[in-house]
Amino acid sequence: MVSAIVIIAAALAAEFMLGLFNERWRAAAYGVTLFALGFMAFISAEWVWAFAVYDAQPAEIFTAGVQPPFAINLRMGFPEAALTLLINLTGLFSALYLRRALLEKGRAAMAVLLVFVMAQNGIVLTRDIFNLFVFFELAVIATGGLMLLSEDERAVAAGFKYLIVSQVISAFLLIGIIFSYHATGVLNFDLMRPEHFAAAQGGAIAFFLMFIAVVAELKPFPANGWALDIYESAHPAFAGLFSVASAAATLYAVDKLLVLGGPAWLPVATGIGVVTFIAANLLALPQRNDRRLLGYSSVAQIGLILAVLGQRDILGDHYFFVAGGLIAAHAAAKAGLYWLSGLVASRDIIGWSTLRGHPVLIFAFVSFIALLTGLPPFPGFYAKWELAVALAGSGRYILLALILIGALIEAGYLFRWLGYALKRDKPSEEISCDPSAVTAIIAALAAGWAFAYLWGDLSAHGNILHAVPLLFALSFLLLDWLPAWVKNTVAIVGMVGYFILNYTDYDPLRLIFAVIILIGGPVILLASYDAHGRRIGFYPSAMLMYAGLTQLIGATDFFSFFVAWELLTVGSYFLILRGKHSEPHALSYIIFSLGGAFLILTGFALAATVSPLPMFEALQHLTGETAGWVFLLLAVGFMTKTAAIGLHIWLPGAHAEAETDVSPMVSGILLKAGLYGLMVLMLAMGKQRFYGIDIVHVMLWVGALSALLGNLMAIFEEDAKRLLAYSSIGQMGYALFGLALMNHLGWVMALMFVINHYIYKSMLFLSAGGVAKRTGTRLMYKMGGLITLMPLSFIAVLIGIIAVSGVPPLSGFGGRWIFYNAILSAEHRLPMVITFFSGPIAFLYLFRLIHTVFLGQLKDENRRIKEAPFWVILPQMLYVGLLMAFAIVPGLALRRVDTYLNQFFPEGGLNWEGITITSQFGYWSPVSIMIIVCAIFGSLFAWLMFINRRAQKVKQFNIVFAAERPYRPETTHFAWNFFAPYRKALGFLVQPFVTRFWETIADILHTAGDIGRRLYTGNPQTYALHFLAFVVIVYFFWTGG
Amino acid sequence: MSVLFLALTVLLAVAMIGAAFVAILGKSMPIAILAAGLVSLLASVLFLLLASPDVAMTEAAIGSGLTTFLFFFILGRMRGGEHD
Amino acid sequence: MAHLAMATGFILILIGFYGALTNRNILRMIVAFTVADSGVNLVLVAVGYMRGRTAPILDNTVPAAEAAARIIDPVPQALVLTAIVIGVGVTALMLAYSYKLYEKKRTLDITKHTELKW
Amino acid sequence: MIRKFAALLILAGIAALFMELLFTYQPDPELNTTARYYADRTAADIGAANIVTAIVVTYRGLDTLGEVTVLFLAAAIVGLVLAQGRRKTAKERAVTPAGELLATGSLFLAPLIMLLGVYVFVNGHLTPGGGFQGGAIIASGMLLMLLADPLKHFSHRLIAMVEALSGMIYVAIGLLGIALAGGFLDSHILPNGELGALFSAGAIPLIYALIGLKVGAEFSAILADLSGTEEL
Repeated sequence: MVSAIVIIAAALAAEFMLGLFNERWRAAAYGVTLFALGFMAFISAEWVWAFAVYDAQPAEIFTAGVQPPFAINLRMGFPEAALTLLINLTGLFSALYLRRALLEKGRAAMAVLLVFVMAQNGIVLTRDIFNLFVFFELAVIATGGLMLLSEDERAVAAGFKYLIVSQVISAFLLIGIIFSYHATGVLNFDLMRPEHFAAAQGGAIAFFLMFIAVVAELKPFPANGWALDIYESAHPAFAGLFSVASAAATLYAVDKLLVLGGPAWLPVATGIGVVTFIAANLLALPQRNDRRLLGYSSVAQIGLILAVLGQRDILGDHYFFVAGGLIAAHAAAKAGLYWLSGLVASRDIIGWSTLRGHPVLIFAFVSFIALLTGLPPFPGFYAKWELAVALAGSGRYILLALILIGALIEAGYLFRWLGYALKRDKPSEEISCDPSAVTAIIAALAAGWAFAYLWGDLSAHGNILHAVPLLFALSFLLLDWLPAWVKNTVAIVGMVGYFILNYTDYDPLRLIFAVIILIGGPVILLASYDAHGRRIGFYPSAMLMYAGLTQLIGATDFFSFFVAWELLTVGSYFLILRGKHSEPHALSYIIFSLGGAFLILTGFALAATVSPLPMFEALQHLTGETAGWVFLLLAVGFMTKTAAIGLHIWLPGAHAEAETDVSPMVSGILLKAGLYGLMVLMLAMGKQRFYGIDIVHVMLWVGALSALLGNLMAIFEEDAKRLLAYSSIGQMGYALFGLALMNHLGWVMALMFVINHYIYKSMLFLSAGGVAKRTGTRLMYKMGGLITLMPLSFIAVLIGIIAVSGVPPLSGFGGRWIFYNAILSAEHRLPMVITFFSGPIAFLYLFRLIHTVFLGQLKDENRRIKEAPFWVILPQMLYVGLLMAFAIVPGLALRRVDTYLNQFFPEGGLNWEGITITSQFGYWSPVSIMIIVCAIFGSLFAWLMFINRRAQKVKQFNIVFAAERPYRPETTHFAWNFFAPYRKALGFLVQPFVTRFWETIADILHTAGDIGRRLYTGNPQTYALHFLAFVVIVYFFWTGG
Repeated sequence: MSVLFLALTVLLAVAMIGAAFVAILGKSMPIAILAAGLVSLLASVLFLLLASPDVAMTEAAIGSGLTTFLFFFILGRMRGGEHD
Repeated sequence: MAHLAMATGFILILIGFYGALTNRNILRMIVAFTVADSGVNLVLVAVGYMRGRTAPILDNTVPAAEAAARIIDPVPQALVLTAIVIGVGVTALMLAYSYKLYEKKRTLDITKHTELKW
Repeated sequence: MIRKFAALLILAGIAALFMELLFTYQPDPELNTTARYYADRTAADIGAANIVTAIVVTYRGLDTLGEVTVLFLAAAIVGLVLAQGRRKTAKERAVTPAGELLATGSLFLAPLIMLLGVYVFVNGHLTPGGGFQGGAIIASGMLLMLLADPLKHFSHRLIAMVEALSGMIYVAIGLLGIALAGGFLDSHILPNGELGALFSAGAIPLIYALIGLKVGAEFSAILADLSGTEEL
């Protein structure tokens, strides 16, 4: 193997050699540059290979033939090898990307690039603190020089600012080094010991200076204004290199220093890191410039990793796994994003929509965002998990909370950006598809996925990428060039096939969910046959969601449950985002979902540290205060997904704006994930008290209020799909209420709702979608009289509302019947009454679906419309059949669940005899009800036909206005604001308090970010002052604390 | 001997601080540059007293000599440019 | 004496920083930094100084055998040599940049070169 | 005004920090481990009379290589900065011709100065001074030539060649150290010789000469670039 010093020697030799080249032989000089970088990468790769495969020992490299500390030595161990490989490869691809700029500027620029990469290698490899200083200075100067590659005129000023600040920093570093030398008698990392610094007078402060100067190179808040200017104005290829290589090398230098300083310095690193992470993310919120946004994000990520370095005392064996995972994710993502920004002409983040139409680039963009936000299967996800477990296990809750808050803010602006790119109008400028740039981006993309696989393989929890459902979903990425109907068939066959192979493994509770997901999913997918073309991106997203759902019900440990939870969240996000106007709604969906996911992560982390058992048993064994916390965190997390009142504001928009076949998926199926989580949680943990408060009782109230308010909000809606969406909030409220009753019947009712809600909500969303598709609007007062034109849709809606409203004979009544039984056996009167009243309210809005849409007069503009497309009608008819069947034999599904629930709630079970079902309060005979109702209806109908047989059709002549044209014509429509009287009475209940609350929080964060960023005045003197103030503040904190 | 040394050191220190103030507060740029060069030069004398002849030589040749020239070159270029 | 030199060094650093942070003129900032650099070098050399010893050069008066008892610490001197050279490199670079900035806006006022911010 | 006040306030904090360093500082009574090793072993191991030189060139040779690279980098970047948007009118700029005295004087003096530079760096292992100081002196010789005739055709090409070759040989010598002696930049690839002689201390004189040439070339390049006499 080649000695590591050759990396440095090769770079130096190459850069000196460039001086021999005539200015005109630029191509040759460029070749030498690439060769040198490639050779450097090769040496690192060779070492990585040796460590990974042959378990090689770390190599010490002595210079001058003298032992350290008397001469400078280097070390090549596994971390060094990995980091130098990362640096050199990034350098190589940046050089490739920079081809045009380098050829234009000539050999001097190439030499500077080589020095930059070499210096970062040196920072990683050296074991001598003064040598570290030399390499730092080289890196600083080279950075200043590489700023000149930019086409941005302001880059010179940015480079100058950096030089100014680094002058101040290096003064501190030098003083720190010399006093450290004085205190310890050596300059060598391995021979300086924490004891030395502690023993010598002024030793601690010497270390402090050295430490703070190196940390300053990590751009900590607020001493980072210069870095942001560099990120914004540098050539994107260099900005990527700067973000990746400098960060990786400097972080490793900090790591080396932390070993010298001893454990007392770990909290300092953590504090600086976490403050930087949160502050930088906050300041990034109001950013519109893509590169500056990335700059803030880089600063934040590096802060996070610094905080992780400060946690090495608790991370133990996971230290390199976590820190390395974050570095790897940051590297692939930041390099990739900066490189992408080079292709985009506009500097406003909205301009990134120009990437649309380039599936590979969009996929790269999505992958990079996922890498940054730590979504599975990327390394950041594994790191997030291990970090959370370690933090929770050692009681560092506040730190964990801070990190998660920061991460949520970060997700906020990153997903906003993604939404812009995927949804905003495409600008006229096309992207510049420079082949060398695209090569570099694809390399970053490949690296990101390779890291994902690698970290999965290293993880103790198994590789996420080995899960069959996920692989099935990902395979649609490769199939995306096929026509939609082929992919649809593959999807349906795959899902049904998976069910057939696996259904025996599920217990009755899981089986219900499995049927809804894996059989119910394909039924909705039938509607997708209606789509034409390729429908790029639909199947990967949808299948990702289904994969997540499938893995969720199959998960038996915390980790895989959480993986599945995140997968289904991400998949459904992309699915929702596909709607025409769904960009803001998808954003609020993903933010609420990730917030909920973070609560779940915290809860799991708390529980996982207590017990190594599988999830269900571990939850069962929790006791005391921890149990209360875990229960609360998980319950709130899951209720975010079920859109319980207070956490519901994402739902109406997300469900209503989604595509016709997507709405039923996210409403009928996805919402069940939250219920499933709640069920597992409550089965395992039962009733938990949190500081004396009975959480389940609170949930009962939440359920009742969700039912009431969800339904109330629905009655005032004019938009058919929004109406249905609000109705979902109410329905989920019922289910939550049932679960929170914590008795047998309550649970049967909740499960009944799971099934019923899937069926009728899917059906109604499909009908509403079909109608909206034909009429071109979702506003109900613009419809009317469609019964003759769309009879099948009418039938579906009619059956649907009968089922929802819980009147006999359909299965909704069964739910209601069980509900009445359940509340009779429980003691909570008030929430019960509230829930009880929600029923009639539900009828009010459901009535409008029939009355306003299908009855009344036909609008002129709607005269020519046809029935909804066949493929949209087909599943609806299936549902009609299913509802009928379920109405007659509810025992089909419920009986086994009822038995299953006996082991948890032995009392109050139902009695299934023949065709009647008996509870302690009475009996229900679905078949006789059906017969009676049909008989009554049949005779009424016959009688009506009889007395109306001579009825004459009246010509339509509707005078709406006499002389004046009203300002808003719709106000004269009878169906507009149909429930105005009720609004007068109950309107105060549906004031958007909750929406306003969350909006205020968002506003406060934005404003804080906007004010905070004024800190960066653009004047290097201010930046230098920031650094000095940073030193003083940390110094006083450190001496005071 | 030692007293003389000390006195010389004090004198140098005072002179350096004085020159440093001139360098940052002085009205005219050339004088400021020269004052900074003087600080460097006096520092190199101090280095000699501190038994560091190598450093003294370097500081004199590079720190005070070359650097001052660099400043004047740039100043000259800017002056030349002003009339363009 | 080491203390005296060190104190002078620290004072020079502070003066230099103050000048660099408060003067709007770019050239003046760079001048101030060279003052601070001299201060840093002074501090470094002062740390290695030992009273009553000679320069770390072996000759007839300081034979190799007695060196350990006669010479001062050579390491800080070696470091300062490096620091001085690096310092002049950075100064040259800053000067070049300042010229470039001047060329663009015809002013050396640093507050006029702050388009990048926030 | 606020800025000055803030600067004063923050610098007062820094001053407090420095004061703590100053008042806790106690000079070592004896040489510490590292320094003692150098004092005891340099003469025998390296054969250089000037211990600082031994440290700079051999023990901490990697630093010095880095240092040379800093200057190389500075020269390259200064060239890049000033090359950007270089104005063509520079030639038309009024250049005050140097006085007769300076012109002839420099013709006579420059070679002497350069010779002095060479002397300084080849004796670096014996007396104070070395590659950097020598290089600076060489550069001042060039400076004199520049001053004498500002528009002199200043051969960038030659400077670049000298710089590149000396740099490459330097690295090559370093690598030879791995092959022939104990490690990168080990000066034992040549015999130590007799302490105090010109040709002693292994490869140190050679390395210092290369450093001198390289540093001289780099400084000259920077000076030439900044003075504005570069080829147009």
